[in-house]
Amino acid sequence: MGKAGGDSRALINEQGLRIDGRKLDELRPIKIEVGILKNADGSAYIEFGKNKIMAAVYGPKEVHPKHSALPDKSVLRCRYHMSPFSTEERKNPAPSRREIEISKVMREALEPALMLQDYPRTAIDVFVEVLQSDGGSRCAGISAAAVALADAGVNMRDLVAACAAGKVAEQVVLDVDDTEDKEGQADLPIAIMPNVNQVTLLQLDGQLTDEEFGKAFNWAIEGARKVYQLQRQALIGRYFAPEGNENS
Amino acid sequence: MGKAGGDSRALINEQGLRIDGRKLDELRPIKIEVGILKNADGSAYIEFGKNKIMAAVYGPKEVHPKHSALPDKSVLRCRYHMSPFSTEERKNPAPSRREIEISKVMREALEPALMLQDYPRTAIDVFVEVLQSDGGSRCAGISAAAVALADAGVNMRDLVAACAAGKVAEQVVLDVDDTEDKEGQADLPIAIMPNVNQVTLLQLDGQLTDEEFGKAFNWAIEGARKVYQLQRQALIGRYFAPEGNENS
Amino acid sequence: MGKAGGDSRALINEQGLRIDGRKLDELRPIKIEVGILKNADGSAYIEFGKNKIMAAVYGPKEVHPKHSALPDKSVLRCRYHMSPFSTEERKNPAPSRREIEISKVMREALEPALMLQDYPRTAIDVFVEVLQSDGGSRCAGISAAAVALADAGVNMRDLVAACAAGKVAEQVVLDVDDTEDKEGQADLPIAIMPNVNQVTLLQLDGQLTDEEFGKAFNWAIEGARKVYQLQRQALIGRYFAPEGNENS
Amino acid sequence: MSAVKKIIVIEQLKRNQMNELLARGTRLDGRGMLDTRPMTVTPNVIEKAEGSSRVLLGNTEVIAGVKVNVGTPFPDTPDKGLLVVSAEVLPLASPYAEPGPPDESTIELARVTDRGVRESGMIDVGKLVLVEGKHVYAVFVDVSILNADGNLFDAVSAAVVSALLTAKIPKYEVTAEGSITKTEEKIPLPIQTIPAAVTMAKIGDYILVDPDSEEEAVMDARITFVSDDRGNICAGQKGLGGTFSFEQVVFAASTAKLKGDQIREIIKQGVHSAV
Amino acid sequence: MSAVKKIIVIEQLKRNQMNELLARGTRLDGRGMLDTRPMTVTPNVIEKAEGSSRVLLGNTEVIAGVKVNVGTPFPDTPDKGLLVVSAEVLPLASPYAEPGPPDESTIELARVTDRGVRESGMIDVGKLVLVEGKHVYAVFVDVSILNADGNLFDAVSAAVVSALLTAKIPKYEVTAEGSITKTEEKIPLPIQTIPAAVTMAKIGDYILVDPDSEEEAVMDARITFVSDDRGNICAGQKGLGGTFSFEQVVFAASTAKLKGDQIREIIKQGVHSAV
Amino acid sequence: MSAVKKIIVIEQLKRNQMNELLARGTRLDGRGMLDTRPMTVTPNVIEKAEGSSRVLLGNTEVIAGVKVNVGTPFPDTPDKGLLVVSAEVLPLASPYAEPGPPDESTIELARVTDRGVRESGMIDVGKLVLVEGKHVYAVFVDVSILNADGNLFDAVSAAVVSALLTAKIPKYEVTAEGSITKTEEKIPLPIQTIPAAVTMAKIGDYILVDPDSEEEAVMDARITFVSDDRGNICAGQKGLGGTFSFEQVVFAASTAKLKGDQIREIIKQGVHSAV
Repeated sequence: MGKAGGDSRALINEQGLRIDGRKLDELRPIKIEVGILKNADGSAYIEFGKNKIMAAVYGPKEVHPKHSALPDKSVLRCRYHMSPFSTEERKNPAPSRREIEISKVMREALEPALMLQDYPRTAIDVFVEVLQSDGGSRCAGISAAAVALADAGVNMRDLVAACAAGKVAEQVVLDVDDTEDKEGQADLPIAIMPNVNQVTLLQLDGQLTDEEFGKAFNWAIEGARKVYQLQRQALIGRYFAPEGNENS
Repeated sequence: MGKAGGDSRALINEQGLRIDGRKLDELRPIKIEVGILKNADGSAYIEFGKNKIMAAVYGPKEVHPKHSALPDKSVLRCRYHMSPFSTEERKNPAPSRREIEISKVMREALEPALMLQDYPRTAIDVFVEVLQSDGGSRCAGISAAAVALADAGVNMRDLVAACAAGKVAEQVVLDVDDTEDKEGQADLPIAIMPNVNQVTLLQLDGQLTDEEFGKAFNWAIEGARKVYQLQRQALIGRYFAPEGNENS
Repeated sequence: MGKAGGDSRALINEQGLRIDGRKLDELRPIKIEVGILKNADGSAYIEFGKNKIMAAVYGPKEVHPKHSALPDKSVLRCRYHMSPFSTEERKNPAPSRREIEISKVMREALEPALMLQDYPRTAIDVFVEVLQSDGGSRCAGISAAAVALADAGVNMRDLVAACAAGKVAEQVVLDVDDTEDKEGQADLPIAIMPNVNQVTLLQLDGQLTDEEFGKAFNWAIEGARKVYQLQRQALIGRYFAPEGNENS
Repeated sequence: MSAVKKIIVIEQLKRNQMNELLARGTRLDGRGMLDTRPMTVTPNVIEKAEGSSRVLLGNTEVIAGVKVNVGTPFPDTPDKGLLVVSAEVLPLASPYAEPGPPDESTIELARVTDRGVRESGMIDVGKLVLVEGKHVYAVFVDVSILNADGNLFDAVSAAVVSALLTAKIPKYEVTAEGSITKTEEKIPLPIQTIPAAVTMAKIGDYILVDPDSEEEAVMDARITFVSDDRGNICAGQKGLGGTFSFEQVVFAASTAKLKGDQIREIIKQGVHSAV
Repeated sequence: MSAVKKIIVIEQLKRNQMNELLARGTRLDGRGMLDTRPMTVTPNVIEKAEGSSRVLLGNTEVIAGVKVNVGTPFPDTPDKGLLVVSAEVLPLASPYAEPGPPDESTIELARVTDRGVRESGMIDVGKLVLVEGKHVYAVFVDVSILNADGNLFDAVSAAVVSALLTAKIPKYEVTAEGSITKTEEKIPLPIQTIPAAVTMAKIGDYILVDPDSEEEAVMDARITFVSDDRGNICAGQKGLGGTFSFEQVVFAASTAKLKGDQIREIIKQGVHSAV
Repeated sequence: MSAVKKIIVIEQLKRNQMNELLARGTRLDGRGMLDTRPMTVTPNVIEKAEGSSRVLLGNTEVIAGVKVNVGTPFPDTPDKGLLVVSAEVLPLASPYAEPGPPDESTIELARVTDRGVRESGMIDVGKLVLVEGKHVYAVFVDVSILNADGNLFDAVSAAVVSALLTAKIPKYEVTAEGSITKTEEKIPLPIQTIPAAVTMAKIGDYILVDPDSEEEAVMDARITFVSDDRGNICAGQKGLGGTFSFEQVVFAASTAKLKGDQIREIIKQGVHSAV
């Protein structure tokens, strides 16, 4: 949202199409793969537009130091991190304030879906590595992390699926990419538990009227539901494919 | 003491008055308030010239990590810190070497007055925050911290009162302010326990002959005694005021 | 090796002598002193060309924190550090990546010679301080550290002696100094246990053919053997001198 | 025993009591669900700062200070001044605050406050340029939290906004040779709107405006919306490991606009009384 | 139980089994002593980077990315561009990897990789100068290690080398006023040779090429040699608290040259298939 | 058992013994109350440094080194060169010294030493300016403490002062275009006076000059005064959690001047013998 109310020349053309040719309510191409990292207890890889993101889960496992364990449930820990080559300008590998904030909201977006009380005195580590970044990397990362948690066999109430809507050239759009994020007017990333209709992440940057907010919020929910279908397919493909991989 | 022996044009005028109109042995205006922070176990606020400083005490309390506790007395810990907006140029919030040194001498200035052996295996934390700085902030901070310790009900042998004297335009002066500190010739901050006549802090920057040192040292002691009277009044006002606040 | 294959004007003259007048297979002057630091359990000082390096050993001693102790042997810890005034340009006192790497390979070079299993649940600290640096400071530091370990009375299988060979102006040379290191073509520092003929450190920067590698490796071994004789003399002088210092 | 220590020993008893009260539509301190605590805004408390403000929200106390100097713009926004919001929960503020670099909660607090100011367009950063691509005004707003008794988000936001509203910054000028000099003149910042942050807690199924620290100790989730004075929502943030239903999100957004108008009035009065 | 967790519970049984196998000239996974695991090299996997490559070596997986900008040369080498190699063993890669700044092992890994590239003269840094002493190309190669299953040295080296070989960097130009501008044109880096790193483990008295993580768990010492395509050895590093005999060092150096040629071929094929 | 380890096991016995001795006016090592240990000053021990000095004070051993380059003056002192004193208690120096950034005691040590040099006006920093406001000499004095056996303050101060006295720094010149070049010429620093630090311990009611580490282990408080050669006291610092009576402070200040003259003589002789 570098330019609130800013330059909006070509972001939507006369045919109502966006710079990459998408319709206003169209998602970018999405690909999800499950269980590709050998050492992790669970893992997933997502391509979401130009985002390329790896998620890995270790745990439930022993906690060090011991006094940070909880007697009644597992401690969920999260790290969202960008590889130095993932951005236009090289990113310093030390965690930025942005990465620290996203790590926090990501943890809070995943936590409601996990049966942490089933694993007292343990920790579950979720690591999300952005190998290439585009707009919406936090949503893509959350969606990948939820799949990695399922792949690790952690007990879950529901999956968590995430998607953003926003405002570009005075119009509400679904799934804001990098250019739209920088030159557009608003970005509203959310995460939901799709089967219990609960919001687990919500952030907003940029200006929306009440009406626009309602529309963007509903579009983002519908976008997240589509992401959820792809998450399910990826997990089914992994665990119930005709080739017969191991069952969960 | 940026300019030892340096420029001294207008620091003292023909009438023997200083740039803010004070006489050579006159203190700046001082205001002390007690018990204003709700969460702290004890607190005090001091205005000393343009210094605006808050002091808070937490404890005696449990020590973490446990192995840093002492079997025979309480551990006194001190932090002197300047808010970023407290100085002419914005101050980086990370502790500077100067703040680390002042935190140390402040702890050593307060420690002799405390009955630490009454609280074995505990810690007492003293936090001094400079919201606006002027010359003499360490002295003002120590004086506020001593009042906050009394407000917290920590057993004390005596209060600690602090004041500086110095040398400006070849003359000994009491209570050096910011401009006098920067353009003057010497600064001698001290802290005393006023009822037992002991020095708990002494630092010196800048050049003094034996005679000047003796005069400045005595003036600083007298200044500290005046500060002590204001500390007492503030504590009496807090605990024995006609309006009837809670008694200590 | 700033200039691999680079400028080699005067590094070897027409008489086959090097810039400091040495022959190709000649060591720089070396001086070793034992037991000069009063507080350390063992210490040694080495001058190796212009290198001036102090090594100190503390231990075997208790480990903090306790969980970092090993049940079956002592933990060897090493720090290689350069004083800020030891280099041409002032060196930042914080450990550089280079110093961290050298600390690691130095530890691994000394460890094979030590009977660590004789001291379970303890730590042995080796500190190497470069007071003035010249080419070959890691080799000189290892040689000094081995003597300091012997001075501390740590049980050893053998001493460790170190020396580098290299390539300068297309010729293999022994014991590369600072200028030769910067303007030469290769540097091959090694450390050996001279009585059991084992290599405990080997690094290589710069280009060597098979033949050159073999020659440089053999010269470095012979250089290390000469260093070993000086280490022995220093230890004998310390412990069996006619003046009769304490025996080990 | 201090106020915050009491919070810690909140037991099931109190949690039950809180739920019973909430079922009857009221709160421990007698407030209604959508009532904020009294807020006072006192600008210009730090004379050495270019702008400053002390905000009390119930027992929560914070001071914001503005310092301005000349900096280099980011390469991708050569035509914009710099605005940096930082916060520190001072160890004075609570027995749980530790000295040291800001933790994730304080970073979140500063970044959400920053986004509210930035995305509302409160400051016209396009007017803070001296030489495009080279020299711009750099506006630093630092917040010292002196006493933490719940809802730091709204207190910090109000302090930052009122400090910026009352700031008088040195005017810099470009010399003939292209270097920058500080003049004696003081100018206000280019203000375009007044954003207001409103934070709500979810406890069980109830939404409460402006939670105090006793309520924060038992809340399941937190949601903040910032609105401007032109009817827009311009920043939002959900926090903690609980959830909101879709309806609760929409309710929270519209509540934030209503309550935001009240907070904006308090800020304006505080600023007005200071001039 | 994951692959790496199994390593940890390697007991004397396994160590004995490994020694018996080695005595017969073979290894747990059936390889001969001097056999490497299959290596695949896939360049251009990160489009936003100037160059990139993903390398699989058995189950070890790493990605290297190249970013280029303009920097200031070091005072003692005003006539040379900058080349900086960094690596991070991501916490995704193994249960033993911790988030945070690189530890001594990762620093060693990056520095040995850097020396292999630098000392081989792979990049002609003398051609990366824009204005001597003032402006040079700064080439950053960062490696993210995604899965650690032994021999990171050779996998990281191959990824860095193949990313540099395929990089297309923006061409910068010096303007009339002496400042630097980025053009639209993309150019390759000035490549002079292709270095290849070969790492060997010593277990008991045996020398094994390309140890996997089960072998690394029991190895006594490690030695790496980097060779170029002109018959030179150009970097070396012994690691861990074991030793090598003089003969073993010479054997390892010549083995590294032989196996280095094979790895160089794999890199070339990977790069070729990508163009 | 090393010297410092012995200190730790100093028990009540030793403390009693020390008090008995002090009551008779003498000390464990036979010194009178106001006697310093032997001090030797050896300049020019580090040829690569612009100046250097090794000081032995009893068994305390420190080395100071001076490095000079060109820096930018502070905005509020555009007409003054830079002088930066740092110290590190190397882990070699004592079993209690830890590697890592300086702790509060070492910071205090460096800052008190710095103030003694600075406030005495030892170096005429007004003569270290090349282009006012832009380029000045930056003088770094770093002290490595090799063996710590009490009274680091006086040993470090003497090392810093003697290193500065004997330093020969490169002469820099301003070119016609206004840039700075280093010449081959070496010049001394502009010296105005020779400061000397004298530290005293208070044990019970006794004031002892130059405490060793056994005395430091039982001392109640510490006081340092620095004097110049023109009869001024120019820096002072009380340390530790004990106190001094008003009379003791005045006594300590005048003692420091007397003993400071002796130390100044030792420094002068060390410097003289080196030239």
